[in-house]
Formats: sequence, structure tokens, C-alpha cells
Amino acid sequence: MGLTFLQGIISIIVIMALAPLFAGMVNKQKAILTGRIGAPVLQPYYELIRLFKKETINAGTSSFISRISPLINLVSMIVAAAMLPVGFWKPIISFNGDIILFAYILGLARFFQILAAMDIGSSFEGMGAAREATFALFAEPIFFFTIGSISFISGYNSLFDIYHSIQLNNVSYEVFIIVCSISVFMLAVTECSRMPVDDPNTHLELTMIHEVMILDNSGIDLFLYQYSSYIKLFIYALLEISFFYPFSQKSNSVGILIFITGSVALTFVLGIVETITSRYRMKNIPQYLLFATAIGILNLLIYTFTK
Amino acid sequence: MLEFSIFILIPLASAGLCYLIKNLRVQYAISLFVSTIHLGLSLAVFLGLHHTLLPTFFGVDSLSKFFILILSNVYFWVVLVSYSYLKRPVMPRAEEGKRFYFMLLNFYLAANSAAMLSSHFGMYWVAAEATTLSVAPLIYFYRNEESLEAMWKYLFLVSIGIAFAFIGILLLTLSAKGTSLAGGQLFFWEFIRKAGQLNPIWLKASFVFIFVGLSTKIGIAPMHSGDIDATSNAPSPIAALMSGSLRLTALLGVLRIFQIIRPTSSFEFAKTLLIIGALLSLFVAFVFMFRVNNYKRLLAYSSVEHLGLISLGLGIGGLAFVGALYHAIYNSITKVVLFLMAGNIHSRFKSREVDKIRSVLNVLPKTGWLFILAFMAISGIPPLGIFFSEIKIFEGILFSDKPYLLAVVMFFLLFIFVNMGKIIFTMLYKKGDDDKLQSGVEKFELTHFVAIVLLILLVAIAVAAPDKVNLNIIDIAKDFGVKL
Amino acid sequence: MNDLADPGYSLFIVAFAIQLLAIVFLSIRNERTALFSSSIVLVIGLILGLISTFSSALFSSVEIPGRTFFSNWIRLDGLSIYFIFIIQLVAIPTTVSGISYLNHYIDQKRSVKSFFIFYIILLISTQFVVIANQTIFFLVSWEVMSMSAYLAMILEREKEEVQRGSFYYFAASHVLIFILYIMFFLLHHQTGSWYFSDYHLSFSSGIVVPLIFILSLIGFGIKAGFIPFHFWLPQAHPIAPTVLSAFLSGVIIKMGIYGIFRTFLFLKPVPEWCGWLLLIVGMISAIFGVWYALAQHDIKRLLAYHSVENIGIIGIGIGIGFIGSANNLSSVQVLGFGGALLHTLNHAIFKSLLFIGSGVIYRNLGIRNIELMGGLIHRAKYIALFFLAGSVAISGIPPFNGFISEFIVYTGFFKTANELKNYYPILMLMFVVGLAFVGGLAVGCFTKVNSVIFLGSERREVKRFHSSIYDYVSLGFLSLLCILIGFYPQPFVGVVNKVISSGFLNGNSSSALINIDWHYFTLIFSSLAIGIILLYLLKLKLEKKYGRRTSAAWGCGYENLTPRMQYSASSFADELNTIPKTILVYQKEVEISDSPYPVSSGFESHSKDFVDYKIVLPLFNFLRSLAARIGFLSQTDIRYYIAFILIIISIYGLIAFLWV
Amino acid sequence: MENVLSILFCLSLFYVVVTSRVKAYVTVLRFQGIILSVLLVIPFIYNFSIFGIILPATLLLVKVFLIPGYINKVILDLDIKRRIEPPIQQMIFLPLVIATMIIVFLASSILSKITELDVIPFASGFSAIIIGIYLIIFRRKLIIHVCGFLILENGIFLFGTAVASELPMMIELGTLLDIFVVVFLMGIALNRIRGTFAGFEATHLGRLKD
Repeated sequence: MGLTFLQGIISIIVIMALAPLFAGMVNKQKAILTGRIGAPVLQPYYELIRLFKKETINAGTSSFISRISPLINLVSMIVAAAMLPVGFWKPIISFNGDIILFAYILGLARFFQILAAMDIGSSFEGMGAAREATFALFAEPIFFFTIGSISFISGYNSLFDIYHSIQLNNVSYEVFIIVCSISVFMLAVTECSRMPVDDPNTHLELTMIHEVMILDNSGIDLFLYQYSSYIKLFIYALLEISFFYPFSQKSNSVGILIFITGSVALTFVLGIVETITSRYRMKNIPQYLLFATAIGILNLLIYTFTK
Repeated sequence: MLEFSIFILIPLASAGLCYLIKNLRVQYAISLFVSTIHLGLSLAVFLGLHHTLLPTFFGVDSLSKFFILILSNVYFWVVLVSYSYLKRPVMPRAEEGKRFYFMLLNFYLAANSAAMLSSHFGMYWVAAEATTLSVAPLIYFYRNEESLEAMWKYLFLVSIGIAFAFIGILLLTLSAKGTSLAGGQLFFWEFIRKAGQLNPIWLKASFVFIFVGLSTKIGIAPMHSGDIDATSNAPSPIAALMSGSLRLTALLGVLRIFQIIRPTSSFEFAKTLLIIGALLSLFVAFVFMFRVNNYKRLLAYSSVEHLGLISLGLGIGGLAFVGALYHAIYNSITKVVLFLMAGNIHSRFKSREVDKIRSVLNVLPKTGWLFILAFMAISGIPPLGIFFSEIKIFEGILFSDKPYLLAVVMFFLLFIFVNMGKIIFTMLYKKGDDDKLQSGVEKFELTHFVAIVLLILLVAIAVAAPDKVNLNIIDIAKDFGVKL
Repeated sequence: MNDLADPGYSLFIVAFAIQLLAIVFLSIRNERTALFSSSIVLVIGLILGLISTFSSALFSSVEIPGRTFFSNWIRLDGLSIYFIFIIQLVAIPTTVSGISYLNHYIDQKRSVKSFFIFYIILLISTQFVVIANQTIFFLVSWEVMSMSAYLAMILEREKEEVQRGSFYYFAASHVLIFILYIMFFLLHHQTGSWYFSDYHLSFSSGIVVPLIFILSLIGFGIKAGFIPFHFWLPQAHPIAPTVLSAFLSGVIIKMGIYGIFRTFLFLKPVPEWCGWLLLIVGMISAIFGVWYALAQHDIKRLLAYHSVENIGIIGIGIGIGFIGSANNLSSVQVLGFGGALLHTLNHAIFKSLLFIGSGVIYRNLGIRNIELMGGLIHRAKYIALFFLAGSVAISGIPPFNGFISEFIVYTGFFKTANELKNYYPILMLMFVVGLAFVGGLAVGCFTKVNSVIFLGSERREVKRFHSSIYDYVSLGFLSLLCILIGFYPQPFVGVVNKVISSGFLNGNSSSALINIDWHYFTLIFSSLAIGIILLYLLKLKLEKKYGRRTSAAWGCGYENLTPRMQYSASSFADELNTIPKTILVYQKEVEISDSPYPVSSGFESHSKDFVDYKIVLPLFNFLRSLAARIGFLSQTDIRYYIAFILIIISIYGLIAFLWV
Repeated sequence: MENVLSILFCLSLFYVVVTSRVKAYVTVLRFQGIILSVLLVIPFIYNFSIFGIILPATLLLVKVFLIPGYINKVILDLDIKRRIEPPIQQMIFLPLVIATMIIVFLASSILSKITELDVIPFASGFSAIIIGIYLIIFRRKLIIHVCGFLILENGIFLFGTAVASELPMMIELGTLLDIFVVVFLMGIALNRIRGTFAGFEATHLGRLKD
């Protein structure tokens, strides 16, 4: 008991610590691939520290909503992170049905972020909020399609148990992983507002989703938002990675190995994708998401017909 | 002899008195007294406290006991409110009508009691015709074109209908030819006893004639028109009287021949005819509820609907039969309330057009609320009586040999209810364009008192379910060989 | 009469007596004092009732006896006690809020006494409905409930919309009662008894029992507001005085759910198709209920549509329970019914909370169109806070109660899939995704509502916003309940589990509901709350250190932003509403002039109810035109009347002649 | 004897159908009244009883003198136009009537197989009933309606004698009284109608409708 708890604590700390690094690595990859030197890998840390020390400016029309929303964002991200297994370390929060809680905790964060955006009362934030609400609507089904189908394969509905219990003698699993990882990847792209859904470092308000929502935040609020968005990205990355845990015949060290290599590999993937794709037009994004959903449904078919 | 005089002679005598005495108040006192003792006696007879022995051609069985109680109940309340109604500022032409009002009422009571108590077809016929004659001038009370036309139509149509009923009676004697009944008198009980011997063809024919002929008086479609006109143009107490008791008087005749036809092979035929008539009336009510724009006609059509429901129950038999008899009580009481309230509205707004009546609930709050309650009662909302009789009828239909009828009936009832509700609620709620009416505080009148009493009565009969009523209805059902 | 000996029961009686007594206090001449005193008496009565309910077996450890009283007319089994508990729990805050809400009618010189009489009758008859054990008694209390609700609804009767909406309600409840007649007649015929406690049928016997089930589903479904029987609900609930619509949406539509549960108890175990039927109907109601809600601008109409959604979720739960009972899996059954029952309670709580909140807004602003509101959070901080709590709860977001019940339903899905393998997982996954989809839509909808009403700046100038102590008490009480059930669900789950184990299961009882690791929720949510608080303190500290100021929002360089430039409700929801255009009957009216000079241009979006506008009204108009076409009956010439007699006689005569 | 009288009765019906003078109706009514009273007297020719003669006497009084006289009076008072212009031509009406009569006679002769009844009075009575109705349906004048009604009543009376139903005298008298009062009321109504409406035709009474 004590040991597992310790492991859980450690894994959380790891996630929280490495999240900005992951983002930094992605940016670095992009820079290299586009032939730039780019910012150092640790750039996100510097930015966070800088924001930490800045004065907070709230919009005149804003209310306490926009003050508590960043906190809620971060805390719920941390809680979500506390459900993800790192290697075969049992996370702190792991019980039957925690995948549902996982999805809904993210929902909580989203709810308050949208509210905070609308709280400003400017039409830019409104735009962003509306888009967030719309796209999130499509994001939810993707998550449940993939994770749900995996949980049905394994017969468990707790993230840890799922990956702990999947037997590889089930032939379909390899096929399965491909599909799942694609759809989860697209999900991650949507949720973390990366390319091709959203461009994190564009500079036109009209084309942004996530960035425009935090347009009027600064200082500690912005710090919290940024940090939680880093964590979110990393969470989805881990979600992606954890598909590969079952390959490590339950040996803990291999699990850790998968964790590290996987996250590094994922930075490459993200970097490449972000370089070779360009942002979609807003009205095409629903199609994109529906495509991801369709893949989710493909999952089901595989699952049923390869039994 | 005492009962006979109380039921029939004293009303006749008081009719004569009312003709002689010019003072309205005295006439009122006399008629009120008569109606009271009439009610008392019919109650006593009904409760069996008092065993009646009536002269030949008259007799009391459970059916007539039941109906005469309904009659004298309705009549009593109508007489009670009549005076205050006459005292209202009605149209000046009605002065003449007032003179004969009470006389005709008393005459009506005499005739109607005679019809209800008669044990002989001929007697019944004479009395029933007499009720028509007594009611016709009352329809013409307002002395305006509409009422005149209504009276003419009612008088003419019903006289012809009654004539047909007479043919039916003659055919009945014809059917008795060559049996032990031949040349005998047309007593109900004899015929019922020996019904088996009657010639089926003539019996059927006589049923057809009596049913159709009396339908003009009951208001079963498509012979309902005269009734509608009359009920909608008569002064409200008279309308209440007609809907509450006169239609039942006619129904009694149908029931008698129905009772005779029961043991014979033609029973199914009679039932089918009743059901067809009932469905036609429901259909007519359904159609006209979409169009009607005169709230008294609306109520008249609702009477058509409910008489249709009653005859449906009678035709279906079984539990529906019992339900139909209960329905007869509740309907008569509710109709009185509805028509009295409609009378209040009419005397305030001076119009029967629905479009001219606005926001009654603000102008006449008491009347308005009572009207809503009465409407709910008539559309079968518990705990007001009709709910209980209706579910009996419905259940009876559902478990009869024709359950599919229930769907039809419910369809009709539903849309009748919807349209009726639409019209009535428009009258009650919609804001009028002129505000001179809006400022009105209504004082508590006798009609309100009567309405409240009757509504309470409605609930009381339903909830307390007095044993006597139930037993009596069971007796009637037994007489009709209904197996429960 | 030895029933009265029982202390808990006598308290029960006393509670009813006191509630009835409240009517007497309305005879006080002064409206305000009459209203106040009678509401106080009513609340006392309700609280006594609640105490008696708490003292009942449901909330203790002993088995629920399911006792009958008054010569078997009243029966208190688990289900009845549970629902009566819901009724009393919700009735208290609504009544309290009524004190302040109705006073503003009195300010408008409108007498509320008649309203309050019917309100009291409504409360009492509703409680009778759930404890009735005799069919006629049940039907009577049911109709009294519906009609008193109607009569209370028409308080502002001179308004066009009130006439329309209340009439929808009136007609719908009449259809409903007809269907219930047939259903109960069939039950009576099958069992030969008038008492609920004797109704035990099994589906094996013929066509009648499925018919009963279908009828109950339609009849009670109309009351509950399942699509497609929902069309009256968004018409009726908005126009009622808010006190009433809170109670209607919170409790009265749950009577439909109660009825369905009752029928299940009569017919259990049900075959599987019943479960699928309810699952599909529930899912459709959930998705389109919330989608319609998203398209509304009238706050109360929006909330009414959300009732449809939540009823859908409850229906899904019941469906799972049915499937469980069909396959004799008590664990699935427990989860399904548990989710449904708990969601019934939760929805009762947060829906009444939201309605009361909207009532406070309506009272002050006099409008229900959210497009004209905004920025109210600066005027009424606490109202906004309570409303927010309700919104989060209804969207099923942790850590509030809505999430708990939805979680149970989800677990039910997973359980079903794992218990009965082969094709179940796919179907279940479909429903899982559907429910997630509903959740997403709900989030969209309630972010819209909250932000448009409370956040930003006022789109229309608000004179004064006054909220009384009664509002705070009732809203606070309800939102406290939301949080309580969210953070510490064990006792409520235990109660629900007990209700189910008393008579729902056909197998041995299962502990699937209890064994969900509820302590985790308590742990997580409390740590979440603590974390937020700590972070907030940190934030304050930092702000003190590095400073904090407010300035105008970023306008992309454009200086003078006006409130009308904010994102409006229709623009927020537009993208989502255009997806199912045809079903929502969603129309946009855009007027943009192409002249080079700036001229006024506008945008409006409307949504009409599909069932109402494409099915119900056309049917009615068709019948009307049909009736208008039948002319020959409306002759005025007497000669036609006579002709009718002749014709009819000849027809009948012919029949008579040909009759064998 | 009855048969002869019944045939005469039928002839009177034909006359009613073809005539276009209002007065003629009254005459016909008188004529029929006489026939009916004679029919009633016949049984008393052999065994005379003063008591039995009351009914025929009243019948004579009512149907021959009172009612026709009253109708005459009404006609004179209201100076109704003496001629009637039927809405359908005689050439259609008469064949219709004849056809009806034939059908009635055939039907009654068939029915007489079932139960013995003397066909001719029965049939003529019945056809009188139907023709009375026809008169009401195919004529516009209200006064003709009244006459039609009375012819119908006469038909019923004849019919009654045909089926040999012994109603007690009380009731016979009652029926007579009723009929008389009906006619009386109708007369009053006609009087009022003159004061109120444009004319005496059924088409004028068209106010009550939905």
C-alpha cells in the first residue's frame, strides 16, 4: 500500500514536472523541421516563471468567475493527471469507472474556461468559447469510443486495470492500437488546440480557439492557464502512450522505458504533423472530428468481428 | 290517492291558480311549495319510506322511482332560482312571458310526473306530448325572433316525432295480435311479462318508430336540431329543465320499449340501434364543437353528447348500463349548474355570441369559477360525479363484446372536450377590448348558492355513494336483465 | 383505525392536516399576511411530513415492511416513501421562495389567493398520488393533481401565451387520463382487484400485458415528457408562475416516472424489448431535449426542454434496469434503477433550483428572453452563484450531484456489457457515447445560459435588482443539497439501494451500487476543493505581491465597445443548432444590407417544436377542415329536419327488416 | 265498409297532392275528419251504447269543426296568399306519391301474410302518414305544414283503427286534446310570425345556425 501510494505521488510529480518540457520539445522539433534553430527546449519553463512574476490585469467587466476559473482548470488537470498510470505504477486515483471521472473532470475544466471567456464580455472571447463548446461536443464521443472499447475488451473500466489486464494473445489488439492511437491523436490535437485544428502561435484573434479564450488574462491567471494547457497536452500524450503498455509483459522497467521512448517519439510525431499540415478552416473542423468519430466506430467493428 | 294528487293533481291545480293569480311573488310561493312537497314525496318514495298505490294507468317501479327523483330534484332548483331570474332586467317584450311562466312550469311538472309514472303506453304518450306543449311557450319566453323560430321548430319537430312514437305504439299492439295480449291494454308490465310471444317483426318496427320518434325529444342525432334550437334560446332555467329532465322523460319511453324487447330475439337489434344513435350523436357533437360560436348552443350540443353517452351505455349493457344510469343523475345536475351560470353571463353581457364574451373571470368572478368547475364536472374530472359514471361506461364498453367502440368514443370525447375547453376558456380568460365591463364586482346571488349546493351534491353522491341509489340502480339493471 | 396508533403514521396524518390547514389562513383579508402565514403553515406541515418520512423504515436499517393503511387504500412501500420524500424535499424551498415571488404579483394588484389554494391542493394531491394503493383513489388524486396544477397555472390568464400554454397542458392531461383508464381497466380485469398490492402479472400471458405496458409507457410518458409526447411541456411550464413551474418541472413530471416504476412493479420481470424501448426513447429524449433547449432564448422554455433531457436520462436508467430484470442480473438492475432513482431526486433538486433562480430574474427584469439580459452577476452575486451551482449540477459535471447519478448510469452500461457479452458491448458503447454527447450539449447549453444571463455587461439597463431573504434561503438550501449529494453520496445511494432491494429485484439483492468506491469521490472532490482554495490563497498572495488592476477588455484596437457587441445566445449556439436544422425547425432571419453605407442590420434565430408544428397542429387543423366540410348537418330549414326523420326511419326500418 | 271509406280517404290524399289552393286543404281535413268519425261509429250501429258514442262525437267536433275552423280563421286573419307555388312541379310530386302508395300497399299486403290485418285501411293510413310528411317536406308555406301534420295525424288514426287497438277512451280523448292544443299553439305561433318575420314560409325561419 505505502509503496503504491508513493509511486502514485511520484508519477503525478513526474507528469507535472515534465509537461512543459514535452511542449518545449515539440516546439523544438517544429523549429528544426522548418529549418530554424528555435527556442530552447526549456523555453516553456522560462515563460511560466516570467508569467508568475507579472502583474495581474482583469478586464473591467469580468467577475469572480474569471478569477477562479484558472485555478479550477489547473486543479482539475492535476486530478486528471493523477489517474494516469506511469509505467505500471498504480496512480493515486484508480477505481472502477475512473475513466468516466477522467472525462468529466476535463469537462469541469472546460466548463469554467468557457464561462471565464464569456465573462470578459468581449466578442472575441465569445467566439472562442462558442468554438470550444462546439468542438468539445465532438471530442467527447471520440474519447468514449476509444477508451470505452478498450475497457470493453479488457472488461475493466479503470485506466490502470485496463492496461494491466489486456492479454496480447487477443490477436486483434495490434490492429486495434493503430486505430485507437490515431483517433486519440486526433482527439489530443483537438483538445489541446494544436494544428491542424487550432494554431497555438497564430496572431489573428479570429482564427484562434484556445488562445483567444485567454486573451484577456495575464500574470498568475495566464500562468495557470498555460501550465494547465501543458499538462493537458501531456495527459493526452500519456493516454496515447499507455496503449503500448501491454507490450511490456507487465515488467515495470519496460513500462518506464515505453513511457520515456513513447513520449519522445510522440514529440517527433506531433512536430512532423504540425509542420506538414496547415490549419483547417473553421467550418471544416466538424468534418475532421466526425472523421475521428468514424474511426472510433471502426474500433467497435474490429472489436466485434475479431473475437 | 295522496301520492297521485301530490305528483300530478296539485301541480295541475297550482297551474290553474297561477293562471288566476296575477302576483308573481304569490305564484312563486305556490310553485315553490308544490315543488318542495313533490321533491319530498319523490325522495320518500325513492327511499322506500312510503309505498305508493296509484290509480290505473299509473305505477311505480324502480326505473320511474329513479327518474322522478331526478325530475323533481332538477325542477326544485329551477323553481328556486326562477323568481330571481324573472326579476332580472330582461328584454321588455318578455313581460307577457312572465305572466304564464309559473303556470306553465307547474303544468310541465304535472305532465312530466304523469309521463314518468305512467304504466301505460297511451298514458305515457299523452303525458309526453303534454310536456312538449307546456315547454313550447316557455321557449318563446323572450318574445324575440330567435325564440319564436326555436319554439316553432321545436313544437313542430317534436310533435311529428311524438306522432311517430304513436305509430310505434300502434305497431306494438299489432305485434301483440294473436297472442294472449291481443285486445288487452297496453300496460308495460304485461308486455314485459309476455314479451316472448310478441311478433318480432312488428316489435322491431315499433321499436324503430318509438326510438326515432322520441329521439327528436331526447336529442339523439340526426333528430337533435329542434332540441338544440330550443335549449339554446329558452331562458336558462328552462334550458336547464329541458336538458336535465325533459330529455330523460323521452328516454324513459325508449327504455320501456327496450325493456319489452329485451327477452325477445330482437334484443341485439335494439341494442345496435341504440349504439348507432349514440355514436351519431357523439359524432354530431364532435363536428359542431368545431364550429359553434354561441355558448348556449355549445351547452346544448354537450347535452346531445351526454345523452348519446347514456344511450351508448344502455345499448352496451353490463357495467356500462349502470354507468349510464349514474350518468343520467350527474348529467342532469351538472347541466343545471352550467345553464344557470350561462344565464348569469348572458344577463351581464347581453349576448350569446362567444366572441362578445370576454374575461368573465374578472367581470363575474364567482360565476366564472363556478362555470369552470361545472365545465370540469361535465368533462369528467374527478371528484365531480361524471368521472365515476364515465369510467363505469368506459370499462363496460372495454369489456363488452365491442371493445373497439371505446377507441371511437374516446376520440370523439377528446376532441369535443378540447374544442369545448377552447371556447369556454376564451370566454373566461381573453381580455375584452372595452374596459367598461372590466370593473365589476359581483355580488353573491341565489344562483351561485344553488350552483355551489349542486356541485357539492355532485361530489357527495359520487364519493359517499349512497346505498339506496346503488341498490335502486341494481334493481333497474335486474329489470333489464343486465348481468353484472 | 389502529393505524393511528403508529407514531410515525400519526405524524404523517398530522402533517397532511396541517398542510390542509394552510388553506384556512388564506381567509385573512390582507393578502400579504394571508400569503405569508399560510405559506409558513404549509412549510411546517411539509417539514413534519419530511420528519415522518425520515422516521420511516426507508431511512433506518430495518427492512421496509410495505404496510397498508385505511383498509388498504394507502400503501407505504419503498417507492412511495422515496417519492414522497422527493416531493416534500422540493416543496419546502419552492413554497419558501413563493413568499417573495408571489408578493410581486400582489404589488401588481393581482390576487394570488386562488392560486395559492390550488397550489396547496396540488401539493397534497401529489403526495396522495404516490401513496395511493387503490386504483380509483389513485386516478382521482392524479386528476386532482393535474387540474389543480392547471387552475394554478392560469394566474396571469389574460396573456395570450398563458392561454395557449395552459390549454396545451389541459388537453394533454386529458389524453393521458383516458389512456390510464384503459390501462387500469385492463389491470383490474386481469387481476380482478382494485388494489395495487394485488397487481402481479407476468408477461407470459398473452397480448394484454404488453398492451398494459405500452399504455403505461404512453400515458405516464406524456406526463413525464418523453419525446414525442413532450410537446405540451415546453408550452406549459414557461407560462406558469415560477413557483409552480419549479414544482411542475421538479416533481410533477416525476409522477410519470413513478407511474412507470409502479407498472414495472406490477409486471416484473419484464422482457428485454421493454428495456430497449425505454433506452431508445430515453436517448432520443435526452439528445433532442437538450438540443431544443440549446435553441431557446426564453429561459423557462429552455429549462423545460432540459427537463425533457433529464427525463430521458432517467428513462435510460430505467431501460438498463429493465434489461437487467429481463436477464435476471440483479447487479445491472440495481445500477440502472439506482441511476434512474437518484437522478430523479437530483433533477428534482437542481431543476427547481434553476427555476426559482429564473423566477428571481423574471421578477426583477420582467422578461424571460435571455438575449436582453447580461451582467447580472454584478447586481446579484449570490443568485448568480446558486444558479451556477445548479447549472454545473444539471450538466452532470463533478463535483455536483448530477454527475453522481450519471456516473451510476455509465457504470450500468459497462456492467451490462461485461455481464452479457456478445453484441451487448457495441450497443452499450453506442449509448455510452450518446450519453457523453448529451453531456457535451448540456455543457454548451448551460455555459450559454450562465454567460448570457449573468456575465459580461448588461445588454439592457436594469433599474434595480432586489432579491429577498426567501430567495437566498430556498436557493441556498437547494444548492447545498446539490453539493452534499455530490461530495457525500453514500447515504443517498444507500436509500436508493434500499428502495430497489424492496421489491424491484427478481433475483437476490446485489451490492453493485453500494460497492462503487464512493469514498474515492469524497476524497477526490474534497481534495479538489481544498486544492482550489489553497491555490486561491496563493493567487491572492501573489497578486498582493505583484499587483493587480482592472482595465478595459481587448477590443482589437477598437475603443468603444458597447454591450450589444457581446456574443449573444443565438450566436453562441448557432453553430450547434444548424446541425439538426430540420428537426429543430431552426430558422435564421438575417438582414444584412449590401449597401456601402452602414445601415441597421439584424439577426434572429427561432426554433419550433417538431412534434407540435409538424404533427399535432396539422392533425387538429385537418380535423377542423373535415368538420367544416360536413355541411348537410347544419341546415336551418325545418323541412330538412323532417326529411332526416323520414330517411332515418326508412334506413332503420330496412335494417330491422333485414335483421336475422 | 271500412275499405270503402279508406279508399275515399286515399282519394282525398290525391286531391291534397294536386291542389294548389290553400282552402282545399281545409276542406280535405274536414272530409277526412268525417270519414274517421264514421269509421268510429260503425261498431255502434248494431249494439248502440250512449257511452260509446262520446268518442266519435268528440272526434267529429274536433276534427271537423274546431281544427279546420281554426285554420280557416288563421288563414283569414293572416290573409295568407290563397295559392301555393310548390318548389317542385306536380309532375314530379304526383308520381312520387303514387309510387310511395304502391310500395306501401305492396308492403302491407306482404306483411299481412305474417299477421292478419285488413290491408286497405292499414295501407291508406300509412300512406297518409307518409304523404303528410311529403307535404311538409315539399311545401314551403307554414300553414301547409300544419295541414300536413294534421293529415299525418288522421293517417295515424286510420292506421289505429286498422290495427284495431283499443286505447281506453280517456287516452283517446287525451290524444285529441293534445292534437288540438298543438294546432292551437301553432296558430298562435303563426300569428306571432306575422308580426316578426317577413313571410309565412319555412325559408324565412333561418336565423338559428352555427
